[in-house]
Amino acid sequence: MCVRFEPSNVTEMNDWIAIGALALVGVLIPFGMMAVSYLLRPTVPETSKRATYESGEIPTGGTRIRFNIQYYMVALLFVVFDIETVLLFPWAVAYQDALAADIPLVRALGPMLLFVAILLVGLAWAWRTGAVQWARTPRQLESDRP
Amino acid sequence: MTVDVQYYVLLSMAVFCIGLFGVLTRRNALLFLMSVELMLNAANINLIAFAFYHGNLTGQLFALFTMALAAAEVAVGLGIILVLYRNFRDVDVTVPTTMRW
Amino acid sequence: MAATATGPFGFAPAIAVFPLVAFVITLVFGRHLPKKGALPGILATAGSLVVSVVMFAAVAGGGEHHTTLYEWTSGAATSETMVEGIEFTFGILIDPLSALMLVIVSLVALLVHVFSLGYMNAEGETGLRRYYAELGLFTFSMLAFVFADNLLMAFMFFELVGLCSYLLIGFWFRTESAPSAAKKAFLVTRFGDYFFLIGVVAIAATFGTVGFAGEESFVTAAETAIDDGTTLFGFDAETWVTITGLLVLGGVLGKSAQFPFHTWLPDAMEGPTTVSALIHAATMVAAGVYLVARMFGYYALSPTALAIIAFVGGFTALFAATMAVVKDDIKQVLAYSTISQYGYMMLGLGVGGYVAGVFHLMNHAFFKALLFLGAGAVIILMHHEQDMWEMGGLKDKAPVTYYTFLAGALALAGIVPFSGFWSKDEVLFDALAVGLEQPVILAAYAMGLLAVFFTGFYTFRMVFLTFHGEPRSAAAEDPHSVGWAVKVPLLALGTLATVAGFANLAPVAELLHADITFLEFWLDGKYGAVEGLTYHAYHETVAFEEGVIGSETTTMLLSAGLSLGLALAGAFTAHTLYNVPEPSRHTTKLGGAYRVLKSNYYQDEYQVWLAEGLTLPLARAADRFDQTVIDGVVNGTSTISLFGSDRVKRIQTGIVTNYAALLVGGFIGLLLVLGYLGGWFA
Amino acid sequence: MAVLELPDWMALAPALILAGTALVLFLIDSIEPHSTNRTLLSGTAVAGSLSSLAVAVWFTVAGVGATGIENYGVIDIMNGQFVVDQLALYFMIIIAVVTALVTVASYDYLQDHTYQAEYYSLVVLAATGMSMMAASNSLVTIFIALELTSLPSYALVAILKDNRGSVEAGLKYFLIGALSSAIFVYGVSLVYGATGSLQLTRIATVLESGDGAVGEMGGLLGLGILMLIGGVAFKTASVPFHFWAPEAYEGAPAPISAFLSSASKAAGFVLAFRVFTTAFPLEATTGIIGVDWTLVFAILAIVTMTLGNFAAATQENVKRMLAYSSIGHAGYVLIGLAALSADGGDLVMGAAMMHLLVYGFMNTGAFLFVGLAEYWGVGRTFEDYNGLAERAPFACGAMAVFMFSLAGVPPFSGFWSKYLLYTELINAAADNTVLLVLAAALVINSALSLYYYSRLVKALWIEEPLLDRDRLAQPTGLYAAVIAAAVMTVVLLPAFGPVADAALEAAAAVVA
Repeated sequence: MCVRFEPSNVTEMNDWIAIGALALVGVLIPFGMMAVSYLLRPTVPETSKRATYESGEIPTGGTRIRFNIQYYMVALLFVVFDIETVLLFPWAVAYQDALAADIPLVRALGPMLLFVAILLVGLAWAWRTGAVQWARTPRQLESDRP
Repeated sequence: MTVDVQYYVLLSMAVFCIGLFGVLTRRNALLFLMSVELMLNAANINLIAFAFYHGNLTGQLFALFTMALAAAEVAVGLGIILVLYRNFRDVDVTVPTTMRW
Repeated sequence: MAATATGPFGFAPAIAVFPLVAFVITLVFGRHLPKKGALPGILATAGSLVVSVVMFAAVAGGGEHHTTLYEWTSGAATSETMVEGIEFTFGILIDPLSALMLVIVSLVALLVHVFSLGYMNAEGETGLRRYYAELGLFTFSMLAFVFADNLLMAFMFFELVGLCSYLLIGFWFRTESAPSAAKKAFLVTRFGDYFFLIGVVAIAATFGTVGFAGEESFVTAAETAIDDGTTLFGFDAETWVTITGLLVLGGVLGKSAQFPFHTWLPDAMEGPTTVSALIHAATMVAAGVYLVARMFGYYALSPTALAIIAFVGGFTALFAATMAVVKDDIKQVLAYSTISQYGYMMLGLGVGGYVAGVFHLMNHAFFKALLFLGAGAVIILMHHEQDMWEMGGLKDKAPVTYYTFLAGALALAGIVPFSGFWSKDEVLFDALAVGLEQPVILAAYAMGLLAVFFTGFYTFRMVFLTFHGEPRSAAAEDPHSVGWAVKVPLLALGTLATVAGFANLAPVAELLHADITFLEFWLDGKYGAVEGLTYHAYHETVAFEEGVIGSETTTMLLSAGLSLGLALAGAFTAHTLYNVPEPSRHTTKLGGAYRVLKSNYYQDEYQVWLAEGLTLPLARAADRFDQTVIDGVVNGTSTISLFGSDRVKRIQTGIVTNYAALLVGGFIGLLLVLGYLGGWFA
Repeated sequence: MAVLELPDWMALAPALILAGTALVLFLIDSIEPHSTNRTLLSGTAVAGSLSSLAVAVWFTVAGVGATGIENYGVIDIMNGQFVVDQLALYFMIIIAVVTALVTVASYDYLQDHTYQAEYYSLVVLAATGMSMMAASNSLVTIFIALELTSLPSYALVAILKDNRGSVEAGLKYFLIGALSSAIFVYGVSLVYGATGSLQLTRIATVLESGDGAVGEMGGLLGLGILMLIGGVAFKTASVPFHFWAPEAYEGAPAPISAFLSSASKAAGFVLAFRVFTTAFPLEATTGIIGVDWTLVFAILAIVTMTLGNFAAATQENVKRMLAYSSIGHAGYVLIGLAALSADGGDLVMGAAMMHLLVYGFMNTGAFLFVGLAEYWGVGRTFEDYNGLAERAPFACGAMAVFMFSLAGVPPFSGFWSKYLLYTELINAAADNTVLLVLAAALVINSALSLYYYSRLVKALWIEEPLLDRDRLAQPTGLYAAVIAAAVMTVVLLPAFGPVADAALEAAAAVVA
């Protein structure tokens, strides 16, 4: 009997089999590890296991120190407003070409002005509602008190 | 020499799966969020690679939108995690189980 | 008004609408009206009568009317005869038959309303508002039934008629007997109507139409099917027509109180006598026979169905007449006579004597209404005593009542020249003619003929016991007086009972060769008719051979002589036995037969046994089956569902990481299924 | 004024009005921070949603999106990024109606709440997203609209900052939502990879012509489509992306539950209808990925309706029962997508759209009634609701209408829409076993649903109250919204024919 081995043509093979297999493996591995460790590990629940490790010293408190809430607020505002600038970027790239192609200024500039205006409304609102207020003066505290 | 597009896809798949792994195993809400961001960035890799492959800019533009929206999502997510901490004294996503079944 | 387009026929709906309006008015305002609502009823029925007469005149002038008023639903189902779609409508069909019946019904209803003034109002009854409202609804239902142009509409009003009679029979609902009589009437007729309903559905499913008249009617469709030799639901067309016809006949037998569904009618005497008059003469009971006449074209297609109708009719005529012989209550006698007379009508229709049947229906309506109203007058006279043995000698004290009652009795007994003679004779002649070729019909004829004797006997027994001889009680010594409201209807009906027979003097016409059989011309469409619904059309369809003894004239004379002779013989027997000053209870001499007759052939007993001895255990068994097996399955299903529910909701563990895992797991499951089916992994 | 005179972009007016309303609300709050002028804020939101509704109805009546000489045809905006047709307007109407009801009801529900302006502006922003989603015709705009819907929703669910249930609900909703949108975006990227385009009609053109390398990327495209389905399933709360729904609906303020379960679900479905009818023509797509994508929807529909109804059957908490019932109804509507492969599938889709409209009224009403109960503070379980009808017969009568309508009991409009769905499905299922199975599942699940819906009606009307109650307050806004929803549920009966025709026509126009 003659068996002919044909070298499998890699380019003809569906590339996405590999991708699918990878996806599968990528999911199976964590699940498998979780399953194996679940089966193997002895379960001895103990509070000290979950305690914070401080170089063998007895821990003196939680791992987290509370920051002032305003710290996060400002950070959040920064993230949001900072990232919005990525939307300015493609506009900036296309702006000169648009003007060169005799697109009216209103159509070239208008949408971006509108966009910025909306952002400004948001910023104004955040400002007015005190989101950017790092600390309050005693007078403000007084007026806030009902 | 350009890299074939399928390698980008492999890369993005890998990033996506890592993100998914994080989503499934991390109990810390912040890490959960980061894992999701990883998945979004996997999509961005795809988009940019394919934009290059197809020779149009649509994908790149969409990637920019994805980034902006991801940022917004993070902002909302962090806000929710803050109130979560205030109410449950923890950012472990498996702790709040008052509602089930 | 719609009258513009179709002439006087545009007013046709008003015939039924008048009593309906009266019903509503009486129901709402009756308490405040003078006479407690009698007036709206009288006005409405008078209006109906006027419009009916106009219709009658219009038909006489060569018109006919068939229109659809309202389509309330339609379906797209294809029937057995490949008719696409079916429409259920309310429509009006006015042809000679319905025009005649409309006049009869509205006339009797009017007279009953008037009589009620004397019978109910004058006697100080309570609940009159309810009485008149129900009477109005009753009249409305019957009139709408009469001009219905399709079987389903007929069925609906047929049921409404049944409901109204239930309400009216149970009018004195505080007594013990009235409600039970009402229930009995309702249940027995409903039992028959059950078959009727199945019949309607069967006809609708077979022919895709329920119309009575025209090209689109189920009658035409059935005729075509028989001609084409179509197979319907696995039967050949004629058999299927017989089956559906007999199913519808179930409703007819129930309503017209034919054997074996006749048991409710005597009990229905528990209602006010006026109601009995209406039920017996023009509405409830007449509805059954009218339905047969209405769809006669359908029955005509099936000799089997006709023979069954004829035989049941003949048997019932005799059967009921024998029972009437031994009754002591004047209304009971009349009740059995009604059953018997409707037997004649069925006999007449069953032998293809469409004219004879309708003729007798008309005459009977007049003389039976007369007799009942007369009996009502007697009851007033007797201070609400109904036992004939307590009466006697009323002849001189109440001449109007006596003579009108006598006219009715003569008509009922079939004494020449009163109306009953002519129609009964015609029925019997038709039966004889067919019977000479068909032994089954001959047997039916024989029974009908024999019943004539009993009819004559019990009729005059009743007359003699009531009016002749010496008064046998204090009430009979000093009768109550009756007013005009009683006398006027009696006189009107008395006249009609006497002369109505001249509408169709068939024997005379035969002898004199004169064209005086007006009713036959009428029903034959000589004046105006819907095509296909004529006596001739029917006569051609009916497959019976007719024979004669000697010549047709001889046969006719023989038949007439026989029936008249027997009637006179019956009357004479009654005369010898009861027309004496102090009649005695001869019936007791009958011995065992008397007990059987008195117990109505144990009909009630066997029906009660059927209900209690047979149906009840069956129902219990079914109930047990339901309780254990069916409920068990149902409860099991629900338990399993609820248990399943309890499991299913545990998926929702409350831990968001598990959700993410399940979500991804579910997604990968979908991916695998889709990938497997799409061959991505191959 | 004729529609014709307006510039094309004005066709998006229903969505733009909502966006403007949100900005106005922000401005009001900027001018007077922490305003508690509830009438002004709620009134602005209601006015905005009602004008959006009015414009959408006007456009529909004027014939925007309808073909024919006297009509305006489908309006294309920004090179096909948006499209305003009958489908879009139909869903804009649903969304605007639900938004109006919810904002009216919130007037009383939020009586003592600190963040009034934020609440209303977030609701209106989310509604803007939904409205835009109805008109989106490109995966870019769809994704933006999706996020514009989702992000305010997360915040709205968690807006009761001191209520652990609300926060937990917000967290779960957010986490599952973030995961789902990541999956969705990845799906978008794969579809883009396979076709080189994000605009729906161009995707369809590429698939049909088989240009470029698309034929070799079947697996990629298939995975992408499946991931898109995942995103849709999240928005519509369909299995297996439904896990957020029971908790989010239970924990959120009741008007928000109503909003999410009606409007947000409708938006999810318009997204599905749009994407799958426009971008992935069945034959071409099947040729490339080797499998019929309607099959996925068939599986999802069966599993979703079964899981939803089964889990609802033994719930003790009324709001949670409604949450699961809302999952069950998503299953019914998914049938509209599952049947697209059959002849007459467009009719099934139209029937599903009709069911969504009816569902919008009855489900919103039901959740708002729960809001009313929370306002009264009577408790959350079935027992707590016992005998409420004695104290509040009108509201409980309305609730009975909602329940029977949801269960599909004649003569309520819920019955007719479900019946329409069923008959169209049976008609389409002539030679398709999958659809017959779907029809059977629909019937079985409807029967089961009657059990738990009638259980609530029984509690309200028949059971004796556990404890004596004082007179219950009658908050104007909540009452008005509940009664309005009930009236609409009933009024839809006579109007059922024309509205159903409109839905069927809109569906046919998109599928054709």
